[in-house]
Amino acid sequence: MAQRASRLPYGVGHVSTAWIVSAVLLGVVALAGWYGWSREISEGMIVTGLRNIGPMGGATWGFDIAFVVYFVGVSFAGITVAALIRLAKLTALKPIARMAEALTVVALILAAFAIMYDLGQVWRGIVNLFRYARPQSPFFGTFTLVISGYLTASLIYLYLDGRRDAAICARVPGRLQRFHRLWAAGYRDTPAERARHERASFWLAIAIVPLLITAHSTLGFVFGLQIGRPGWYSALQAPAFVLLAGVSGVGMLIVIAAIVRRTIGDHEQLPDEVFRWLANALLLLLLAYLYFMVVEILTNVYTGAERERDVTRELLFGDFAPIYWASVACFVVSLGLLVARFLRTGPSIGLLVTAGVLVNLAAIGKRFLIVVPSQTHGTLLPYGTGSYAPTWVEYIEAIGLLGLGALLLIAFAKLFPIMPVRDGDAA
Amino acid sequence: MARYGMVIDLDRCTGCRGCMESCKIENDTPQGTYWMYVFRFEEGEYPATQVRFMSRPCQHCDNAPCVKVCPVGARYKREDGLVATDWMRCIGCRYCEVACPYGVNSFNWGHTEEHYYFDWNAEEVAPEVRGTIPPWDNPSLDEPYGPEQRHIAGGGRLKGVVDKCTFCVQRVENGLDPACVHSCPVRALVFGDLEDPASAPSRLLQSKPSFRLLEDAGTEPRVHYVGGNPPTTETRQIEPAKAEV
Amino acid sequence: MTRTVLAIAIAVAGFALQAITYLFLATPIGKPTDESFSNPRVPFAPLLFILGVVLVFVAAVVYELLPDRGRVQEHEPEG
Amino acid sequence: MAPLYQSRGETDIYLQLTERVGVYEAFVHHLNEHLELTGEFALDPTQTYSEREIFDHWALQQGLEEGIGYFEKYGVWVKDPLPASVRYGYATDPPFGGVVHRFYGEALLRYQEEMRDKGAPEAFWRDYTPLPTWRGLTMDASPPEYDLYLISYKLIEHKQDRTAFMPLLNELSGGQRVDLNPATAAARGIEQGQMVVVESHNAVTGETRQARAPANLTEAVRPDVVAMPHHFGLTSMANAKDLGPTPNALFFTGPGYVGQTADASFQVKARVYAA
Repeated sequence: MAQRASRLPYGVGHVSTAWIVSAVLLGVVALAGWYGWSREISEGMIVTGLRNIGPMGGATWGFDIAFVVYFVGVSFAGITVAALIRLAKLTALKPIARMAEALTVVALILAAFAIMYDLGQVWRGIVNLFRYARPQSPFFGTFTLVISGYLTASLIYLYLDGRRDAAICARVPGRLQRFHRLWAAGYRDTPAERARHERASFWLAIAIVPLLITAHSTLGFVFGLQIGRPGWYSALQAPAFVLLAGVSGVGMLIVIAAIVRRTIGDHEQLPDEVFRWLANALLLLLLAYLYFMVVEILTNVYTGAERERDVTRELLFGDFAPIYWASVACFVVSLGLLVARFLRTGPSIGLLVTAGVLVNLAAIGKRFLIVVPSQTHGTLLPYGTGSYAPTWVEYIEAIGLLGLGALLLIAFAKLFPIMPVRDGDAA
Repeated sequence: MARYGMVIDLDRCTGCRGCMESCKIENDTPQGTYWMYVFRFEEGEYPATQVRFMSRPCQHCDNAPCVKVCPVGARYKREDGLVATDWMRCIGCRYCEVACPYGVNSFNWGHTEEHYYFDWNAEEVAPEVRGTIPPWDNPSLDEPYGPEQRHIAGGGRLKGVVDKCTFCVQRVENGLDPACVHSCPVRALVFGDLEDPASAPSRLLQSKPSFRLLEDAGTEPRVHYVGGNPPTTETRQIEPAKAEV
Repeated sequence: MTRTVLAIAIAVAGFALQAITYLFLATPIGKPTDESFSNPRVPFAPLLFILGVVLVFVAAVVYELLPDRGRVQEHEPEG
Repeated sequence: MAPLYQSRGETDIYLQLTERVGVYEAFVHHLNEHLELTGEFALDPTQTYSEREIFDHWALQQGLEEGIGYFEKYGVWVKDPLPASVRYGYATDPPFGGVVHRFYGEALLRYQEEMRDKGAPEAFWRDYTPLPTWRGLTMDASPPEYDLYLISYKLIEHKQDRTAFMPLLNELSGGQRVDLNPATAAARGIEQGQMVVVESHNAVTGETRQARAPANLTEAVRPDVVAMPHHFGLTSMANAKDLGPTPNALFFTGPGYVGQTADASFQVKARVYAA
């Protein structure tokens, strides 16, 4: 990398009108979401569709929690892929390493927001969690391991992995130069530094993989340990969470990779092989998860206790059947698309993206179905069946978070190369 | 140290819901919120229909799921057996609510008001209540209780926190029975020290076969029922109280 | 060499902090009615615990960013 | 006539009840005191009495040798001429003059004939019968689609409509509802909580009246009955106005439903359909 770079790679720093338009739109969406939150803070959570379990026949956890679980799930894939690339030397996937890391960081930020949306006393919550948090509450792991540890780990991984590219970018004069130089922090790509980074990232990866397994498990335990809620109390919860996390995350990664490939129009940088890898991963995870679904349903309808069966019945044929079967349909269709790849010559990115979107929709649906029915239809005392319908506040909060996530990602893409820079690319 | 508990005689309960009303007045809970709830059950089909009643306070479990899951220790178990909610610490995550198999927790969804049912200063009400302390002015609700000196009494004191039946800690610590027990016209509710075999609840408990709700959940409730059967999956609730906010 | 030692030291310190502060947290040791069941033994112990978690990963940053001994950070020439 | 089914005289009920709860002796003393039974005629707490026996004691105490049988024989026992001040109002006026227990409603017969002669419809005079007479219920003439008996009943939380202004009690009672047997509801495609219309029918005038309230399905109601609590809707209190309709508005007064002798104003047929 002796040569002087004249402009930043992958359109970093170069702001097109299309980018501005989309950024503004996404910004508006994000602000709308925060407006919803402001209503919630000022009026109380009465503006949501949530109500007390039992006499009030409502669900006290709804959209917010469902999206916490979903976002944390999405975050799974990013850092996993990055770590696996490092550990298993999957050089083929190297181009998507950074967008994977970025996806993780963004998803975790969104998850943190979603949790705050769900608190009745937000500011008090932030203080008291740091002050009084109890390890025997499954919620402890969610916010120490997931939000704190996991987020730090991914940030650090992203930072260290990016130093080399930062050093390259730092050669290019411009508004971002100082930022890039700060990021590079004196990285000069000497063999010694390379070796050092190799070692550091190896150990980071080693540390991260168990962390994310435990982190996602704790999230599963938030539900799986509750004997009071039929449909939750199951040893399958934790592993199922990890699997569905992988499914939604990899699906999202495929979508992002395709978008990047489209916008940058550099097919050498993101060869079909990358997508083949992702598609295979998604296929395996999806099969495993569907297997889990079948096992769970079978257990509940075959030997499940009366209330367990009630909840399952609601899922399969009752009030929640539309969402349930829609999710299943999404899974099956994307499964079909992924298999169809093998019949065709060369992967069709279009099909993969569709599959990616579908599995994410299905994942959101499944998260919703994990959270809600056990509350409205799973009361152990005969309160009768309840109901839960999100209000505009909850919808706008969720949409706002999605918009915020997209905004953060495209902003990142303008501040920093979204893909590792090949030697001499910056010329 | 007394370890309190309640024994409910289903033979006596007439389902009049007087306990619900006295509870709301004593603890000033918001509209649509019932710390004490009286089920009206029916079983079987006409003409072989049976109607039964069952009052359901917080079970004050010895192995309380809500205490386990509370992320900040706002929900805690007291030495005297009461399960209390420190609404000065609660962050409103409502985990206790999803963890509780009995559905006894209630969240303060909206703004807290000075008066949830009557403005005692309104001109049509004032003459009726002149000279009495309105529920929201009950001074004992704002005081800290127990050796921990934590704020656990009263309902709807703060927006965005969870509260639930306290066995009227403000009365119990002053040697009185909880409001529901005090006001039950047929003495179906009996409150006292379950450790003391001579206490009224212990004696009632020994006099008849008893059960506790959802025993197989392993929550070890401190509320016992005598003179009846636990609700089955065939039991339907009728005439539910209006619980809307 | 100091780099490695320092990094490992920080990582170990992080784990140690986690281990120690875990005992400071509100723990299910003893009866549920114990004060320690709902209150951390040391105020803000959870914060310390999280710092421990963070510290472990910060070790990697230190490992990479620690300037070589005797070498002064110099600016890249402007492009 | 012998008591129907399991119904019994209230005195018998009181006697058994007091015996069960162990206050029989006090009750007997109470009876002695109030029936002024003394000496040989006083009731003995150690014995049990039937209603008839008690009043037999009373009659004997009053000096009637036949005991209670006297009234079966002579019907009325005139102690002595009543002072005008304590006479029944009409008893002092013509055409009766003097104490005559009015058994035969001569005037009613006259009204009836008069109305009939003037050509008034039968519904207006059929209940003016000189002697108590049985006739079929007015509501039975309602068309068959009005297949349910309408009943209004009391909730334990409320006292008539006087307490309807208390939000606490309205909350506890769950508010106005239309109680239907699930089978009845299913036959009409009505689900729990669904808004339904209760329509009552006046068999005389053909008038129909409607009320809307959410359905409440319960097996504790006969399949041929529709029931509504009567505490809501009919009140002067401002904050109790919008608590739903009152079933009282579904009942009829006037010919056929209220009359001199046959009062059937709470006996109407109704039908229920989804609003």
